[in-house]
Amino acid sequence: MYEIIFYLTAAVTVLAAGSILIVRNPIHAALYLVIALLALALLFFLLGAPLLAALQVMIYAGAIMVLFLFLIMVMNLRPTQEQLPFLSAGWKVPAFLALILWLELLVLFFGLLPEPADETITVIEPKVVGESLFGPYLLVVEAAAILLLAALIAVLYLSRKKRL
Amino acid sequence: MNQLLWLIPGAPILSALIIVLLGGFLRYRHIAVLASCAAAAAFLTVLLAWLNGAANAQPLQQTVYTWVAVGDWRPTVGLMLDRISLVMVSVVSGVGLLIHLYSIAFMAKDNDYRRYYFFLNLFLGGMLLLVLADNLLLLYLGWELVGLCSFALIGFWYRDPVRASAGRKAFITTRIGDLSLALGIFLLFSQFNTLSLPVLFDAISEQWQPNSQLAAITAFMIFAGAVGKSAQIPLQVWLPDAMAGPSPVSALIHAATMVTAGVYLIARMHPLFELTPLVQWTVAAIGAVTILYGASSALAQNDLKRVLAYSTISQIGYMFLALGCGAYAFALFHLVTHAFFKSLLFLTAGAIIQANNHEHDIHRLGSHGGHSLLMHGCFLVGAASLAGIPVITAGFYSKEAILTTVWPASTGQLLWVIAALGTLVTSIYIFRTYFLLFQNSQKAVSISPVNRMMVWPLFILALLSITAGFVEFPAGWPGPQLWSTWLENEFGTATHPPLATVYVLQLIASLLPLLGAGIAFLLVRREKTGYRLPLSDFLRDGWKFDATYKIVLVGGYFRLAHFFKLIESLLIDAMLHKMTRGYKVFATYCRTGFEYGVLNRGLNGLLSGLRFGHAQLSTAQNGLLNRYALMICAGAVFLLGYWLW
Amino acid sequence: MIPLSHSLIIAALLFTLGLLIIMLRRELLFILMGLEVMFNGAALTAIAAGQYWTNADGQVLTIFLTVVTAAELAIALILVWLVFERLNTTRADNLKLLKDNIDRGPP
Amino acid sequence: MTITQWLFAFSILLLVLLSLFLIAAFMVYAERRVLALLQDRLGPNRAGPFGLLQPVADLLKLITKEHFIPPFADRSIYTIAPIIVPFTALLSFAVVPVDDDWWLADINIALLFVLALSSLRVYGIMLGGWASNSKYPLFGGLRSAAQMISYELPMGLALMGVVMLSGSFSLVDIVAAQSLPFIFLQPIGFFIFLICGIAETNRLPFDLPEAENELAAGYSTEYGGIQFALFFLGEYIGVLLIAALATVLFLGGWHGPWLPGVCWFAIKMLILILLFFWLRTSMPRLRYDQLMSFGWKLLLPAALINLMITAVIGLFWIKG
Repeated sequence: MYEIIFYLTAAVTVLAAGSILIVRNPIHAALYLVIALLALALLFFLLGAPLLAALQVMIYAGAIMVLFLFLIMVMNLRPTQEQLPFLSAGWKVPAFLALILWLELLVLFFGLLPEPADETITVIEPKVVGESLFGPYLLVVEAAAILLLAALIAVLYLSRKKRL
Repeated sequence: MNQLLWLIPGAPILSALIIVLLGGFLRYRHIAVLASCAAAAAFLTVLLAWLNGAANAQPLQQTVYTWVAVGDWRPTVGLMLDRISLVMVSVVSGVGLLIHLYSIAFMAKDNDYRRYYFFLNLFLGGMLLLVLADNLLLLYLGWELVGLCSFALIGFWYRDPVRASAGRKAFITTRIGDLSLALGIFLLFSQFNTLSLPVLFDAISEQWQPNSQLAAITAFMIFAGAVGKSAQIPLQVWLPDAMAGPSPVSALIHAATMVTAGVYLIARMHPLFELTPLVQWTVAAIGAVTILYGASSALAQNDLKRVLAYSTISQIGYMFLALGCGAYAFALFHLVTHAFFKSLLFLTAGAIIQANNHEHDIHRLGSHGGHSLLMHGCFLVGAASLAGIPVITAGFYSKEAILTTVWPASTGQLLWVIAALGTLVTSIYIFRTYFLLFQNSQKAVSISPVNRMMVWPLFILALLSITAGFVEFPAGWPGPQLWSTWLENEFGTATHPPLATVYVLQLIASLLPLLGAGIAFLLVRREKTGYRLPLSDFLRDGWKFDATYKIVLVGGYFRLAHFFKLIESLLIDAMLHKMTRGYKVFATYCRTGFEYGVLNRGLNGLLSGLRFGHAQLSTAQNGLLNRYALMICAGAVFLLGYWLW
Repeated sequence: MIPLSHSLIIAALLFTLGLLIIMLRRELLFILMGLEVMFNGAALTAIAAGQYWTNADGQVLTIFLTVVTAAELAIALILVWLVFERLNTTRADNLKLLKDNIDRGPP
Repeated sequence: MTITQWLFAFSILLLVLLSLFLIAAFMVYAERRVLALLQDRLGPNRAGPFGLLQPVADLLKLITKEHFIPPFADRSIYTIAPIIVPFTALLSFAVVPVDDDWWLADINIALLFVLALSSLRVYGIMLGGWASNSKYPLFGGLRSAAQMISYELPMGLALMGVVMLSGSFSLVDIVAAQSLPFIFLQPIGFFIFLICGIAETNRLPFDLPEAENELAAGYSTEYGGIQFALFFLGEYIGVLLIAALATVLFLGGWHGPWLPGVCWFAIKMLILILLFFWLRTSMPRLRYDQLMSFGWKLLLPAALINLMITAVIGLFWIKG
């Protein structure tokens, strides 16, 4: 049961991500991405990271992708006239390269990892993550905060009507 | 004491942070005092370390922070204070403190003081981090930090496009060296899986055979990094232009501390270099060539600060020469004395230039800011020390030590001759400058007097330029040799030739500066009557290195692309069409389909090859995002494949 | 239950898919989406590896990844908007004002 | 699990779903009656005794209407969008504890789950507005997106105060921790949550996405029949959810003397729902820039300060 859900979700994730490659309408692409992200959140949950699953939905799907959609709506982009990748001539080389890269990654992963002895999923509680965040990684949290602030200021500056 | 170690780089960095974050609330005076206090805190901590016996005990160590722990790889912010770094830390923090004090008065009229002090403090912190780091990763961080600060301070008056481009030039030129250093570090990491210096040294001496190829490559990579930072041939072109920055910056970064980082790096990595005599010899050879290059170029300069810049290049050449001959202790010794007398010269020059309303030409500098005698004295002390006037100056002792140890090295006689020639030329150019500056000092009235605050650092530095040499008397002299015995544990003793030879060499070497001063006196006299040195244009432009680089490197790429394009169009238009047509006619005439196919296809293949070359070169920057992504992907595929395979 | 390698295969697949999107699509927004997919492939790797060693670090890393993505996307989106405002297009192919023109010779 | 257990679970789920739909439907009726009462008129009173069958009549009317998709709309998204709104709200009810041991699921990230789902809600409205492919719905969708992003932030921050006090994300644990209802410990948090909740459900005074006199009917302009009903129902289930959450998080959930827990829960919710009705009659709609600056310049700092004070007090008082 558990495995079925996992592999189904994984298939949904990959298919949805793959759909971005072939759709014309940016809104549809964004929605496929949202689906992929939601499925990924479920994968996180199944892998035993409930906090990250919730954060994935809240931040990625709930905030970032809404921004994305918002922008597309404001620009009122209609389906692109661009030739779909599979119709245009130059899709073979990138696809081939990507395939090779994937295979190489697989070789890399399988070369590096011994299969674990016990394969039970341990759920890592939000509390543990929080303690790790505000314990050894406190400095990085601060840095992330500064990064966000910097991004905020940058966006405010860029979106002003009259720039310096 | 171990727990206080973080304070040495930490105090300047913290103060830099305060200045950049809260500086808007502070006045000039507060910022300047805060920055100076931070430098003083670092210096006092170093003093404390001395008092607590850092000089003779085990190295002090402190692990401040662990970046991340992945398996057994844990890069740390770990500090280590052994004798090598103690030397560097003392010089950097001491000279840094003096220059901070000097800057208080020097920068008082500049509006961008906040940026200035931020970068000055950040630089000090980065430099201290560099020399204290106990692993190469942190060292590299400090290395980049000082590079960044150097860039920002050279282009400090960035509204002048020349100065801004000087900053960029310095950054880009040193970046070539930095890249090489990074590659060297990667190599070391890939071989030993660690970057911690003590562990690395043990591993190097255990696992690598002397003269092994890998060791040579790694040592060469690191050496190239040092070359970039220390402005040696062929990456020296940035330093003369770096004089666009404020004078205290030139004194601190481009004379006393940052440019010597390369010397420190090689001294620090000496177990690696000792494995590869070839690279060691290269270090010495580059050093020797640079001595001549810098000294001869300085001879023809008219800009006071450029004289000093070329002089710095040449003096660091001495350090490299010493490093290449295995006399690490003497390289550091010269580094110390050079830091004193060169910053003295720079600060004096800065004061004089400021007093003359930012006039740089030595022929026209006349006013000495109301402290004529003092300026005169300081510059004379600095010049004498730089030239190495025997017995009384610090420069003599350090240079003498280097010259003596060069002799027994491989091809040492040749190197010695070059270095001795360098000594002569050094003496000529610096006394030429001195005579031009001070012989007719009454010709201009003082425009703005030199601030009293700027005088004290000069005074201290002048004192040090005289006395710092007395810790190490030359071989065979009846004086103490504290320096080399103190650093014996780190480097081992340097060899020197038999005493009889030593005395002869020393006699020659100590007569050369005096001779040089005499020649300079005559030269200045003739120069006043309009005489110019032969080749002076060539020398003034620093052996035309800039122009050559521009033609060879920048032009080369474009030339190549042009070449492909030209050949393609030439072949298509002029020859190939006709030729193909001719062959076609010929082929149809002969009715031999075989030839038609072979020739046509062959030529077409050649053609498309050329066209491909042109297209690839010219589309390397075609601005197409997808193409860039494709290239990145291809690179990733290739590298990963190579690595896996 | 689920072997680590399977998660990693999916992660690698997501990563390469994202890369493929970046390489093939010509609209800036699609390229950004490809970037997102790549980020998420990396995030899945981190989480799967973190669970494998029962270590919270993987999740922490993913949180930082999310933060970085958020910052990056905020700026990227506003830039896309500015480009759209200025040039009235979001096709990446039209944005090559900075390309080097070899016919002009060395700078 | 055996078949019987599955069947049992499904029937329970079905029951909960049905009852939620029913409650929401009768809320519509109740609101109309209360509004009429407050405005001194009668309201719907013809269908059945006191007009109690009015929701049934409405439902019949909406179902029997033609299922119409405008030719210029994006068909698939147009169809999916209305389903998202009630769906996300209904899902959230899975983690709301009604009584001591009455809940469908107790997951340790329940609060985050609710927040995540409420952040997904915006998709329904945004996409509905966009897929209609006409002017006013698009504006409605854009407005709601901006509004929901802006108000989600203070809402989440206000809830973190509760999390700090109870030390858990699980709603069951949060209720259990409230021997003293958190409204006394977190009054600012409660108000911020309530205001944001109203904004999230697009009710007056924050109903700019569907403002009748500016945007026709906002995102739902092009919708009709059962799809319109879904939007409509979604809004009311959202109100129900906010009331339930406020009860659970701030008012002590099922805690209360004498009466059984469910009754207390229902009473508290009822009071909150009446409050929502009352607000609708008496508050004017905000202007859009007022809405934005209210959210970013007042609610967000207030929520942050509230969080900081809670953290400081919690650190020194509760621990030390």
